[in-house]
Amino acid sequence: MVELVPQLLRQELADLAAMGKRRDGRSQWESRHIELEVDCLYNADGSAKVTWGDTIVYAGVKFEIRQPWPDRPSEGSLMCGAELRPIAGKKYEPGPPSPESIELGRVVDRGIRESGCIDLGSLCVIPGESVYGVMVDIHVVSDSGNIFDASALAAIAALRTTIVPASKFDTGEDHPLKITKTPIMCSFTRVGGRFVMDANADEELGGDERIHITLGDDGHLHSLQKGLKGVFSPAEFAEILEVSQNQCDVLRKMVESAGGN
Amino acid sequence: MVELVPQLLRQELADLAAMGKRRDGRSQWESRHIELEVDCLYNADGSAKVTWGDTIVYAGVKFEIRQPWPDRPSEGSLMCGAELRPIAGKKYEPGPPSPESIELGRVVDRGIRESGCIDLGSLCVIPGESVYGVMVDIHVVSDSGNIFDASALAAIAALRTTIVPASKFDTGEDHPLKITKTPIMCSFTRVGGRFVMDANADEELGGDERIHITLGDDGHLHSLQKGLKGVFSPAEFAEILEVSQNQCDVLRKMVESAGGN
Amino acid sequence: MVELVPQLLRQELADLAAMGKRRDGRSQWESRHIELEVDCLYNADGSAKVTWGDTIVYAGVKFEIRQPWPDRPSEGSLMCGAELRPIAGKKYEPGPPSPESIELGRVVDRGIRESGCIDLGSLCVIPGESVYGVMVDIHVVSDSGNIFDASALAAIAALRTTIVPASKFDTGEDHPLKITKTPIMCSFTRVGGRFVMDANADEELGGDERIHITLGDDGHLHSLQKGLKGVFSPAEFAEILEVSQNQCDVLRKMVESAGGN
Amino acid sequence: MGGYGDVKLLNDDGTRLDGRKVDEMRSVEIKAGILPNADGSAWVKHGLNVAICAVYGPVEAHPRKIQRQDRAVIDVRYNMAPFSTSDRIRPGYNRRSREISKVTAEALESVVLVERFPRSKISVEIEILAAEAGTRCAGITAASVALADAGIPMRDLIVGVASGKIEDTVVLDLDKAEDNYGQADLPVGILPTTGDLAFLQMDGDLSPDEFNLCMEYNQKAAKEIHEVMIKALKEKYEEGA
Amino acid sequence: MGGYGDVKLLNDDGTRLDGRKVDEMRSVEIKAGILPNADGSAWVKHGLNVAICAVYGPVEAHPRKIQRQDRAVIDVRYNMAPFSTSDRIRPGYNRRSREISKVTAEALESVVLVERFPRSKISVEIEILAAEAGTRCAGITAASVALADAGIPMRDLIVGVASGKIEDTVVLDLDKAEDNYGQADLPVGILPTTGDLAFLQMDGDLSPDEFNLCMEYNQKAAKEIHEVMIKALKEKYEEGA
Amino acid sequence: MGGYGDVKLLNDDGTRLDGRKVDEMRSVEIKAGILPNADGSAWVKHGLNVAICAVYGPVEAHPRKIQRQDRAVIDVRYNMAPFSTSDRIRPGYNRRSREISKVTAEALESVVLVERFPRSKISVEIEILAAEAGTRCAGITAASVALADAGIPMRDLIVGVASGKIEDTVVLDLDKAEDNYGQADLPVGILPTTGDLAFLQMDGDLSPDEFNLCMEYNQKAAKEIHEVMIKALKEKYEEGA
Repeated sequence: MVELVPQLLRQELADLAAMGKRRDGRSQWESRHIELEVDCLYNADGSAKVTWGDTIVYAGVKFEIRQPWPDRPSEGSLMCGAELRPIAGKKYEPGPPSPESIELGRVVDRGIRESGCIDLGSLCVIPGESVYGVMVDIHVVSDSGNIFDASALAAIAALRTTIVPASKFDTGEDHPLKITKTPIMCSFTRVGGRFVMDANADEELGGDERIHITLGDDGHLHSLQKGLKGVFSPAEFAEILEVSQNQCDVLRKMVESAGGN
Repeated sequence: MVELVPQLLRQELADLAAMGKRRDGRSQWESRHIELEVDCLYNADGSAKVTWGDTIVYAGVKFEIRQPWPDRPSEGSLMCGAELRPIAGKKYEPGPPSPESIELGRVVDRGIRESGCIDLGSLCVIPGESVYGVMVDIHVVSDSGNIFDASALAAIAALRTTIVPASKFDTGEDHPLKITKTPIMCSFTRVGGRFVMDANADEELGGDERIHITLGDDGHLHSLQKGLKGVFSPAEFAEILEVSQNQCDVLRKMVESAGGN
Repeated sequence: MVELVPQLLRQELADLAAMGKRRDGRSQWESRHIELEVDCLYNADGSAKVTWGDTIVYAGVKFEIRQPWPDRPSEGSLMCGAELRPIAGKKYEPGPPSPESIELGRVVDRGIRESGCIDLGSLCVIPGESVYGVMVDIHVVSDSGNIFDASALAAIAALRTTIVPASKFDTGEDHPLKITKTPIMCSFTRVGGRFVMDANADEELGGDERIHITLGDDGHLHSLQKGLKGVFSPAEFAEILEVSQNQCDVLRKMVESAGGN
Repeated sequence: MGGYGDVKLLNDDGTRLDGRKVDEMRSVEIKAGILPNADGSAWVKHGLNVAICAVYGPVEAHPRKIQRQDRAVIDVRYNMAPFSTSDRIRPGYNRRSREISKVTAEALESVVLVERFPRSKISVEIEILAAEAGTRCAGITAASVALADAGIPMRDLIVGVASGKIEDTVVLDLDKAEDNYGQADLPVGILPTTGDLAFLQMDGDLSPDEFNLCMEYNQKAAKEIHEVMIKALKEKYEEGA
Repeated sequence: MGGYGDVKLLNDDGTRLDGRKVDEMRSVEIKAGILPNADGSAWVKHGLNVAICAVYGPVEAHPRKIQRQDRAVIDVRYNMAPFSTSDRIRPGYNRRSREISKVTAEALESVVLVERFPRSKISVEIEILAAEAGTRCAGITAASVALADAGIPMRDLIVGVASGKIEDTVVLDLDKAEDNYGQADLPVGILPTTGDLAFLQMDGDLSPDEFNLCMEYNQKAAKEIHEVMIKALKEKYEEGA
Repeated sequence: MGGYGDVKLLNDDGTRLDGRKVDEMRSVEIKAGILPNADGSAWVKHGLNVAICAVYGPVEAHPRKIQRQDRAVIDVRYNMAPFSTSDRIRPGYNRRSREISKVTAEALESVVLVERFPRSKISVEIEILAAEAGTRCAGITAASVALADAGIPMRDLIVGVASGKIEDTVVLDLDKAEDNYGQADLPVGILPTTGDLAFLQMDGDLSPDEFNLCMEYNQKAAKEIHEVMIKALKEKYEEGA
């Protein structure tokens, strides 16, 4: 496969970077415009739609009743998964889950899980017998860059507006799912030699490695992931970790003002 | 893939159609010769072999004991599936079920299911605990056109000669499966511009869309399906629906005289 | 695919065979050097590593608790499987289990199972309720010929050093798995027109059919398998059956002296 | 069809549980051009069903063995999102979605001028985000609008619409309860210009007369939905201009 | 082998439960040319087993990476129909059918003059419609007849036949009960002209002497079945003439 | 991370259950060139973890659509043997192994001079034979040594190493119990020459300060492991000379 476009694009992005510029006029640590809509999908127990520049992601929450794991008899479970289907863009092909979609789902999952935002004990119905399984499905319908941050935002926003459909399972009355924290992911991509926040599609095409940081309400790290080809120095990481603290605060406020439990 | 043969064939079929003729001398609403043999497979609880022109289809019925669905505690289940394996003809390839085989199985399934010929309540063993699952497997071993009608005929004929193997499951004595109705499928293919009954292999290769009609004993419609590229007018449909009534009566008598429960 | 190398190799092997020679200097019924190491894998309940010339195979035993089959309420189960993953050599490709790996696992499985070396009744925990399932997984990490004999040797050696992890399942105290017999496989490959014992990679590449013989302690046959293209006469089989008796005795002593239950 | 006659689906005044008349369809909203990456796209809300569709292509078909020398192939994927149904469904295709994808593709092939694009492929991605009976029809409607939005030449649009039978009464456009407990469902794909059909399925029990009344309702509704489709496409092009 | 010695399989007079003598095989019926679409085909009823086989080819092998420059590849699929067994089996291949397909293909390659058809493929489709112990042998017999019916040149036919051991007695051609409760099974594929073997499997427990007796029985039975195979092919060709 | 604080993981004297100090890593043994068939190979025992790795290539990449005109592609398979874990795991890949394979491949691409081998493929097969927390790091270490053993030019080696948090204390190189009941795990792949990172994952809960201490420990341990890697490669080459 000849990849002429990326080579020319890489050169252009490097030239812009040398001048401290980005292709769409943003500054290095500036995100695109983000819109968040919650409770937008009939049949989902919690839902959100994130429009992040030209990237569009839906997240939907569903419940099931299942037996607890033998070693955790009083705990329900949480599972996030992501689908990157061909609707999302020309580069996506039909078939079994790609490594890209698995990575996306697992990185979002770890950020939410490790933040402790859901008390798994609260998902127990009858200890040792039945618990709730919470499934968060992420559906990327338009990938124009930075689907990780958009997906993580959609997932936590959907969870925060989730109603436990207890009456459907004869396990009580419907009630809001208790979410005590708001983990937020902030990702950086090396473009033209330096990291930028919220790379768009062109910057991803002509860029290098990505770093995904998920921070909790107290600024603690809950999940990290480096993807794609490239290396980075500890000093570079220290800088983006600093930057991510601010951005996560901004997004956390957006989620919290979107309403929820 | 160059498809020269179909183009020449299409022209020939159109010329014949203009003269009101078909390639093998049949009239527009004339079926090929059909032979039906029942109770022909050791180990199957009910079986039939249909030889329809050069098309050959087997159907075999097997039972299983299973838990009822929670919302239907006193009902067993019926499932028809079809396999189109490479034995059936040069065009069939090994691999997971093709869309063609799935469509075939599901269209036959709907015709039988919706006719109400099997009282699913009669398949209950112990309400809420165990019911019979009836599996009808269709195995096309030679496809020379119109496998839909041949498969539907084999399926209902096999069911009508089925013995419920209750003793094998310790659920009583073996007894005939109660079948109260005889749904029959009749299919039409657009060949040379007009619809014909029971297209053979050449007519399918050089033809267009197909319409599958399943009728019950009282002439009611139980299943319809249009497949392949092409459109048809309501008037065209009215005509073939009329034609199918007669043909279904003929085939129903053939099934009923083959013996059965 | 042009297979020039095998053709030249076949000629060379035929020339050598005419002189009663083999490429690596061995005689017709001579095996390569074999090393056997047992109890070598942390987390496996029994394990063995066989280094057979340049062929390297690991076998690991694991237990599970499961419900017995309805028709064998007081018996546990034994299952051998083999993986031929790309680590084993250039010719192996990733993907679902190949026919070669399935054949390998099943031939090893039959030899062990049919020898009666494990009393499946001794694997019962609570009749009709729970039994042990014993899984022997064979992992070929270097294929330089004759992986069948190396795998069978690793499997029986691993079983003979297996500790039933009863305490892990709360079903009693850990105790050695009772193995009363030592089935051994001996394989022959037609190379240059005549059969040889323990073909190496070159001899397999330029050879024809293989015959796998598994013998019990009393010299009885427990499993036979002929693989690959070629035919053989009853007289040829009689000769290799005779030869295999000696070789199996040698290998059986090696297994028994490696220690075990 | 469930066909469980003991659930009451008609009110005493002959109206339906949601207040609709027997020949009244659910509300339909359509937007064209909603997905930035796609060559054409559409959003259809039909009752509580939500379908979105992206069209990519025509592009050269590959691998080459799927190419047709004289026309484009149309590759349709109809997929239900895991959260689109009452009980979550596992991601990936099942037998139902494969069948619907096949017959939807064949319907669209009947109206797209595929002979204009030899050796190429047109991908039609239909995603059901919310399902409340009638998703295959919503998907066909969405696909037609998305193909038009992509500028792909078509003989006509296809309108997806269904009628059926509940309590021995023919009704237009079954909702979830009517689908679950009704007696028949007849989803079709109608070419609004000619009234011809490119899509037809049916299950349940219909006499020939009932069938004819269903088709009459379907033809009437197709005209209504067609207007909404045209309006959506116009809005998109006026916006774009 | 089940090897459950407590089930009685021999009568007091030394005959077997179905009345056969120890060296007596079940009845075998064969028809050639039963499938209109195939290049060659056969139907084999061996006891209550029913196997049908279609041969397609030789045709150019594709994709190209499966081609062999100097010979044809033989692609065998041995498959049991879901209704062929006492408990229904799920459609699709399992480990057992993949193994049998592999060794059956290798047996057939040993007799077909594959070097006459470089770069081509011969497909052999074996479908088991009814199973009562001995299906792999019935499949090999059917495949040989179908290949001959297709006019594909072979060194020799292969006859599938088995012997085994029940109640410490060697017997020819185990039926279902004997297979379930017996002590050994030795299915082979014999070239009737030379007595050579192209197929060999065995499981259970056989002393070398018992093995030799099994092989003696197998060789004898192979001659009988061979006559039935030849008769079927003659009937087909006389019909065709 | 399990994060179950009620399991005691530190002794009263501040040492860990296995006697290690907080900044002490498990023992590491490495051998290069252990697989006769591979172009390069390595065996790594890190604590009780055992990883082996084979490298094949560079060879021409096929099918052609995976080729890159300007560089080699690196195809990594990280796989756990069924017997490598406490509970047997089914053969074949799962979501976890696919993710680890992906990010490991991307880390290795960052140091291999892939631009030297356009249109080719380098296969890296990592097999975990025994798992006791830290297998992805052992796999990265093994892969680096195997690539070097294969003579594939690299900017630097990558050392796989992890730190984490137990009982609110940062510790180096978590073992199984510490991983199960601890609070955070930070596995990284470090280039020993520069201290740069080619691999980074983390889950659990770490304050920025705790993160910094983890990284400090990791950098220190990377130097130690690097020496063992170099020693293994030297031994192999002295042996070969």
